[in-house]
Amino acid sequence: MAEVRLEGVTKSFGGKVAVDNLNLTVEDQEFLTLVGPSGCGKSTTLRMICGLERATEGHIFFDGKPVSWLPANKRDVSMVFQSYALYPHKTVRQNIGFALKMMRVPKATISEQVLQAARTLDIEDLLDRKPRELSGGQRQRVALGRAIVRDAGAYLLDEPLSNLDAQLRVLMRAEIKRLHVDVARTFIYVTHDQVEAMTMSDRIAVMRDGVVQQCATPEEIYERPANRFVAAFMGSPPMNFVTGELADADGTRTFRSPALTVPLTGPTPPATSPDDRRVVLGIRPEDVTLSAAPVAGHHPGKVFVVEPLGPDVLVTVRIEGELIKARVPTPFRLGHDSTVYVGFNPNRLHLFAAADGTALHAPEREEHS
Amino acid sequence: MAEVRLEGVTKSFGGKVAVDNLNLTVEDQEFLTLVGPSGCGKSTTLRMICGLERATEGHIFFDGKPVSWLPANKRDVSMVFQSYALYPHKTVRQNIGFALKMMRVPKATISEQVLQAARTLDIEDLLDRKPRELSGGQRQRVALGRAIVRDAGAYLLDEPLSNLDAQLRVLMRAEIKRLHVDVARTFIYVTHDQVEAMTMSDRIAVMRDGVVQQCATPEEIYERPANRFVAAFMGSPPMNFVTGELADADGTRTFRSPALTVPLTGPTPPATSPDDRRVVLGIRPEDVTLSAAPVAGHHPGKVFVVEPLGPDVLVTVRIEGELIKARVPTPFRLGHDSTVYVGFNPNRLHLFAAADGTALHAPEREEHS
Amino acid sequence: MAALTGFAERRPLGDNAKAWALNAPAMVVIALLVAYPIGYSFYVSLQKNNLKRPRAKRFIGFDNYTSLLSDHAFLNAVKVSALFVVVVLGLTVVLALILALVLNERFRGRGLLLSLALLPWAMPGVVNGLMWRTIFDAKTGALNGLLQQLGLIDSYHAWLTSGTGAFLFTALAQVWNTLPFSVIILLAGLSTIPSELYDAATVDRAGAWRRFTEVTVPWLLHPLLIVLILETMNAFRAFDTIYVLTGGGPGDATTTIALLDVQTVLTFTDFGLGSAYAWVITAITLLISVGYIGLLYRKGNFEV
Amino acid sequence: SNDSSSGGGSGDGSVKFEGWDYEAALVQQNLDRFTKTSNVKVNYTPITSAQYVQKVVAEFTGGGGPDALYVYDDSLAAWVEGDYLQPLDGMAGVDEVYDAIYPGNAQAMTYDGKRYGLPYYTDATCLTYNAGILAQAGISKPPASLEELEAQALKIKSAGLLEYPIGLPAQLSDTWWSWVWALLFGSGGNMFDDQQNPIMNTSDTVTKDVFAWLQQAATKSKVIDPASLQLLPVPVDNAMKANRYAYTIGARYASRDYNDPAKSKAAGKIRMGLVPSLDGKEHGTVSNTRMYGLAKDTEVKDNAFKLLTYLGGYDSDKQPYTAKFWFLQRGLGFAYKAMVNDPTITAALKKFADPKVYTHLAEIAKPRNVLGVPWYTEFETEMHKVVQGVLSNQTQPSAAVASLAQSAETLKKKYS
Amino acid sequence: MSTVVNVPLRYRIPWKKIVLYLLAVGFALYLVLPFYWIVAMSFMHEVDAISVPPHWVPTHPTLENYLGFVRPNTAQELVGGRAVSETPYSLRNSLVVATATAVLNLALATFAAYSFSRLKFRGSQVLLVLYLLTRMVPGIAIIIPFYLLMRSFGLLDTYLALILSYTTFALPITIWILKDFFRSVPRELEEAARVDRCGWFRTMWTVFLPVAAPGLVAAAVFAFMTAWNEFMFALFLTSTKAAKTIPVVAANFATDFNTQFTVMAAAGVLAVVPPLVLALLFQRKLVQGMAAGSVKG
Ligand SMILES: Nc1ncnc2c1ncn2[C@@H]1O[C@H](COP(=O)(O)OP(=O)(O)OP(=O)(O)O)[C@@H](O)[C@H]1O
Ligand SMILES: Nc1ncnc2c1ncn2[C@@H]1O[C@H](COP(=O)(O)OP(=O)(O)OP(=O)(O)O)[C@@H](O)[C@H]1O
Ligand SMILES: [Mg+2]
Ligand SMILES: [Mg+2]
Repeated sequence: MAEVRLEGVTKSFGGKVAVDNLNLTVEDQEFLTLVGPSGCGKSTTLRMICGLERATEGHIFFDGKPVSWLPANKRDVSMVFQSYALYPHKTVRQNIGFALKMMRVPKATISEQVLQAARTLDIEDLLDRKPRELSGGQRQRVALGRAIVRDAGAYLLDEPLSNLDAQLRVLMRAEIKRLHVDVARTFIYVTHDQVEAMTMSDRIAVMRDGVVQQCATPEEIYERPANRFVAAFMGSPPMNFVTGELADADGTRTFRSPALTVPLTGPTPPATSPDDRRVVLGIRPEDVTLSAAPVAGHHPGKVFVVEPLGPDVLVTVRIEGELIKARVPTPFRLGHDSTVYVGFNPNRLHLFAAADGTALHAPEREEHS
Repeated sequence: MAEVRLEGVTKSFGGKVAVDNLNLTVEDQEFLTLVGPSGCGKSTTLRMICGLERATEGHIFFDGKPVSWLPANKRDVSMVFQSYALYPHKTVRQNIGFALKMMRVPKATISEQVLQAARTLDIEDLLDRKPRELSGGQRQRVALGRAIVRDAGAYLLDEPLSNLDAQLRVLMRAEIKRLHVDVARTFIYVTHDQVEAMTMSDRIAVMRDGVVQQCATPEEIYERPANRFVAAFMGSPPMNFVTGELADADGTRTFRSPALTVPLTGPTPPATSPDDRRVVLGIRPEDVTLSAAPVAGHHPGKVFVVEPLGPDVLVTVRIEGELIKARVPTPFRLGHDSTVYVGFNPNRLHLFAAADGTALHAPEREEHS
Repeated sequence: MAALTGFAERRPLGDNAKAWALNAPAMVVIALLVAYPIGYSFYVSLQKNNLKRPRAKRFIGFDNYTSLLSDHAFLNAVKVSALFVVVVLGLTVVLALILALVLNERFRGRGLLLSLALLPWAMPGVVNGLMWRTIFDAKTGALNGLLQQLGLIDSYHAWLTSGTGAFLFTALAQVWNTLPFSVIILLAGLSTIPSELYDAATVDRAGAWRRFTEVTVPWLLHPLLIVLILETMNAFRAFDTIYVLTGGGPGDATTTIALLDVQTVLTFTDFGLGSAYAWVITAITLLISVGYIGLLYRKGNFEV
Repeated sequence: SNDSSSGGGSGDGSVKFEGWDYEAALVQQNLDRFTKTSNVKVNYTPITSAQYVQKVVAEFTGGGGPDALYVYDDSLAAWVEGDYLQPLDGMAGVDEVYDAIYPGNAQAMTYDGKRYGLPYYTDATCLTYNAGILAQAGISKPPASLEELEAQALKIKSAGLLEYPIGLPAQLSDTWWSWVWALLFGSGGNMFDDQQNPIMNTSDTVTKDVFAWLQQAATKSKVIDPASLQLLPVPVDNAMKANRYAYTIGARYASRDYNDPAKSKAAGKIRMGLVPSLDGKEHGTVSNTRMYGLAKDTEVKDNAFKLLTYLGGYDSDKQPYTAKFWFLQRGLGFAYKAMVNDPTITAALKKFADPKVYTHLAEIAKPRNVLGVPWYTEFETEMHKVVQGVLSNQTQPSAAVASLAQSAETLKKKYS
Repeated sequence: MSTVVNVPLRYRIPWKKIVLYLLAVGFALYLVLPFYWIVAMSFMHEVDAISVPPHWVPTHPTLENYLGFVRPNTAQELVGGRAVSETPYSLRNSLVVATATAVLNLALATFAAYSFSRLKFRGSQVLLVLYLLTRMVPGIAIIIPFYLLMRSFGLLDTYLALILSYTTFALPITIWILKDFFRSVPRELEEAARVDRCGWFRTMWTVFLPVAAPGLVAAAVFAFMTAWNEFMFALFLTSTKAAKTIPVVAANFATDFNTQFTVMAAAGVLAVVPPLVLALLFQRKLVQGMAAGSVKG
């Protein structure tokens, strides 16, 4: 199985709408990641796809065939539950092998496959324990093991790595990707980890309050966010936003706010009404440069906070009431309240409508390598 | 309350040792973060401090007073459970206010404080729901709210942000830090998020298999890891390790492996026996530089994998069988299999004994700002 | 380290002490109220003790028990009881399980059905006995009336006059009567099963039956254990219904040990022998219960 | 409370009185009258009849027994042996009473030569038949012999009036089956000799012959309802009232209800007859006796005896007040020979029975002669099972009597 | 959107619902028909109750059988008149005794059951079997000594005698029932409460027991019913309307001489009503899920 299509799917829990008229097509063999703030409806969407929750409205199709009335056990999907949902009465081994047993896989094959999955997940020596006797991360790995050990038409993974340490997460990420390639099936993945989303996905769907905001490739999402919400959501530390208006000065389009005046290059939308002129300028911290010495076009500011992030330093600079974050390489040698000159990479500026946040302008697509 | 001291604390679960002879002192008002791979005993340590688990051996002291026999409800600690442990029959409001009610705080105060905590956690409109009607992240926030709403001698937080999105996590992190400053109490924090560990902690204790490997400030841990394990564990992507031996060539100490020859500066330990000579060279990806053109002292290699990380690019280079990761700024324009020249920042080299992984050499401490 | 224990605070009770302390109230009440009667009844079982001949009372050791081995009525009663237990237990457990599963679903009228399921329990035994008597009555019984009106029988039957008939109909009445207990216990057991386990199992491609065997049954083993023990106990002691419906007849067809016991104690006032019967019943049910426990306890003994 | 000491008087001379719960409200009414006239308070507790014996036994064993109480004739021996009761010999008016009642009743209240009770009520077992049905089948006279009974029944059966003309309560129960004893005594037989040795398979052949007849009637000519095996007295009564049986054998007392138009569709058609015998000439029947007894340990002996006299003896007018009361109220049989001459009694009696037959039955009735053995109840129970076997053709008459004799011997040994 | 609606969606026949309702109806009939017969009889005259063929619906309905319980005059006319007048008292007695038994049972059993579900202690299995053992000796064997015991306590014919005896009957089983339900309360909940500064008792009261509610209700129902329909001990231990329970009184309607089916049926119906009402009130608790959404993992 293959293509998963949601058409106008809505789910409400007694009045409260959790997923709102969702239209989404996940291509065959695609790796789609769902991201969005806590409570935006990601898990609910997965549960509907998998058949555990019936959509209040709309329909779900697998390979063009409607499955709305198909119970979960006939849908041929595999899922990692956000809450694990391990069988407390079964050992780890039985937990992982359960689906295989249900699929009448021969015993020997099961135990072999379980062992292999356990090895991958580094829980080989826990196989005879009950879930009760495991640590949080170990439980999560069992939950993951249960989903990946079997063959399924689609794999739905709901934050499968949230409780793992960075190292393990990197390993597991690689394993999941490898599985994706090996089995060549559709994967729908929920995560809060942006690195995960960026590195693993073919496409990312950003949700907010039950509505998909943008569904595109990771680069697209990062570089050309459809609206201010997506821009703010993806990227950590998040993009800097400054509210201001468009002005035409000296023949060039300029962004002007009490604190900043930034000339804009490239095509910008025609601003006709005063409302249209109210815009938000966005720039990612890594596109902000700092220099101790004055540079033409740079804005003077004061160092407000310095946060070391290991390889980089996150510097918050105050420019007349606006706080701008810059991510600069270690070492950064200026102290609190020192004056610093802030520059914006002119090719990396974003513009959003102040009213509804839709993107007006985004950097040109860059060619990598 | 204040200083938490663990003396020779061991916990075994029917033979399996989860925490092994742990000696750790958390200073009054300190923010200590426990990190370590999944299953290394972090939760168990918290649970012992809190009084939910009795140490098999050793003793725990609060402000010098032994509390080993004191039940949890008399220890005056607050805790976020890794598994949330929300009261299923109570609403969110009652869940959060429960401890206050137990402490006989007046009703009005309770409802005010609960409301304020809920506002902080952005779950204000969920106050009258029951836990089963919440999303994963929402449940986690309730669990967090329950712990922070009350006053306690020590706050134990077991991965309180693992299921939150990046944005919220940043906000919550700030809130927890602010709370730490406001209440001026001891915080013990468990996390898998290195950024969290690095930015929030006064000190970080790195655990492995129930044993503390190093307990020091974030900078110290990052820059001068006590052993190879800590070095590998902290930092993502992790440090590059190359096994080889020490040689004295041309009067300078040199690290030599089949693939690499790296001259070492600064004091290195005297290598007397052949065993002592077997060492591991460590270097973090951000201290690796790549250039398309040959540079003196750089090693030629082939580009193996290129992974965009948003602001940076992670490039894996193959140098005669060794894989070295480099983290370089975007854009990186070389494709797969292109030849690239790899340089190591000589001031940022680490050396570990091959036998047991203890650090032999670490970069000099740098002065920031 | 030894010095540390010196200034350790008051040690809380260990699990052992705590457990016994927690059991103390129940144990005291039970010991106070039934230890003496139980001990006394065992003592009596070692006596020749018929109230009709109080002067002939004397201690005879295990003679009452040994006499059972050659007691035709007793041996037959054991057979009848065993069969009765098997039939009643089998029917009860299967029906109760199905009903509990039905009640565990959401549907309109669930509350009503649940209350109805408790109904047979609330009926005093005498009323219950009389109810069944009027239903099975050969001359005016409702069952006869119903079956005839449905055209299933031509004329009224005397359902309880053949050995098998009496046995089966008595068992049916008994099942109706003991169903509620099992239903309630199983239903409450079902309600403890987290629904996410069913979600997980469904996703793991388990159909309804496999979900039942793989999730429901393991969680129900302990409630089932109680049901088995108690229903076995009940079936072994079934008296009211049998007595009212058949009096143990025709012939010996429905004379269970319990009936024999009650008859021996209350009608024949032979306390010695009656107590011995009672202790044999005790021993048998205990043995069976221990068997159940050995079979199911460990399997169902997991923590969430 | 009411159980401060054995014997149970509460200090004010009040009498603790227990009985099975038949018409407890009427009993209370009668006791109130006694209290009014005698100034003796009575503390009356009715006990569920099915458990009466057991509870009284428990009370006596525990030491909280009543002062005066109802006693079944078949419990008498055990209760005397158990030291619950005291003899009434020599107490005022007792001899008078014993002289005035039917010898069968007097015999039933006597154990080991001592007198232990004053009569509560008594009944004799008779043949009850539905004259209406008999008439429909062209039968005018009730049967005198068993052969005749079977023939008449067959006639009714072949006339298509009833499938099974004869109904008998033959479900196992812990009360006695009067109809078996009635059939035996009716033909002049007995199961035991005067020393309570079983004779049913030796010197006395009546038992076997009666069993043979029963088997014949139940399984060959099929005139006895096979459903009898699941019938207790009440359903048999109901069937009689509904014209569904032509004959039954039971207490005289039942006819009152059968002939009560408010309760019975057969009202006015039910007649009483002598128990048919094997030869049709000899007649007899069995009687039962319920009595009032006096507890051995009573502390209010005088008052209790006063109560006993009021209930079971003569009042100041030399009249058995309570016995009359019960007959008039509920038709309970009486032990006093002279009562039948009382016009009010006769008038009441005529409503449901022929006084001549009624009286004749009382005169020829005798109690079971094994009531005094300790194993009587066990034997009775065993006998029920055997008779069930006979009725359902699973036991042959000869085997049946042999097994009865065997049981009697075994029980005897057990209690020796 | 209109295209979405027009997509031919394979609608499945809801077999599950159909089977469910069929079973529900089947069980309802099985459970209620015998009882219905009692109810119908209770509204009939004696003659109609034994008619052939039976009247499923009373042809000459009457309230007489019920009115007797409140109007003693009619009662006098009836066989078993005294029992009729005792019925209302006995209902009260039964309610008091059964409720008290249920409460006392829960109170005692909760502690013991907790120890079996949470603590590892030596002898736990033996103790469990011992509890059962006390329940395995048939009542018939202990009724006389029990009677003697109660008599020596001076408790005959009091509520307390009944409550105590039923408590001992129900206690072992209640412990068994509760220990299972306690076991399925996640330990973390209790721990959270401890951290939230609850002592053991408070933890039990505010967190543990509410979460284990279905089990408590099941156990309470069990204890209640045990007390509600027990006959033998009630018969022996009581003698007046001060403590007689409904089964004892109901038995009075069936004597050797006469059985008032219809009055008895009415008494039976009355006896069934209070527990049924209670059941309706508590049924929600019984089927509520236990710890949904409270712990992860
Ligand atoms: N009840 C138990 N019985 C047996 N082993 C246990 C039990 N609880 C924990 N363990 C084991 O003890 C070790 C430490 O567990 P702990 O929960 O402290 O890990 P952790 O550091 O919190 O891991 P994670 O990051 O995955 O939550 C693990 O290996 C775990 O399997
Ligand atoms: N059973 C329920 N009853 C009522 N509301 C519910 C229920 N389940 C979920 N919700 C609500 O629906 C919304 C979406 O929930 P969902 O679990 O899909 O969020 P999510 O995107 O997975 O969030 P998270 O990242 O926190 O897990 C949430 O606001 C949640 O409160
Ligand atoms: Mg979720
Ligand atoms: Mg943990």
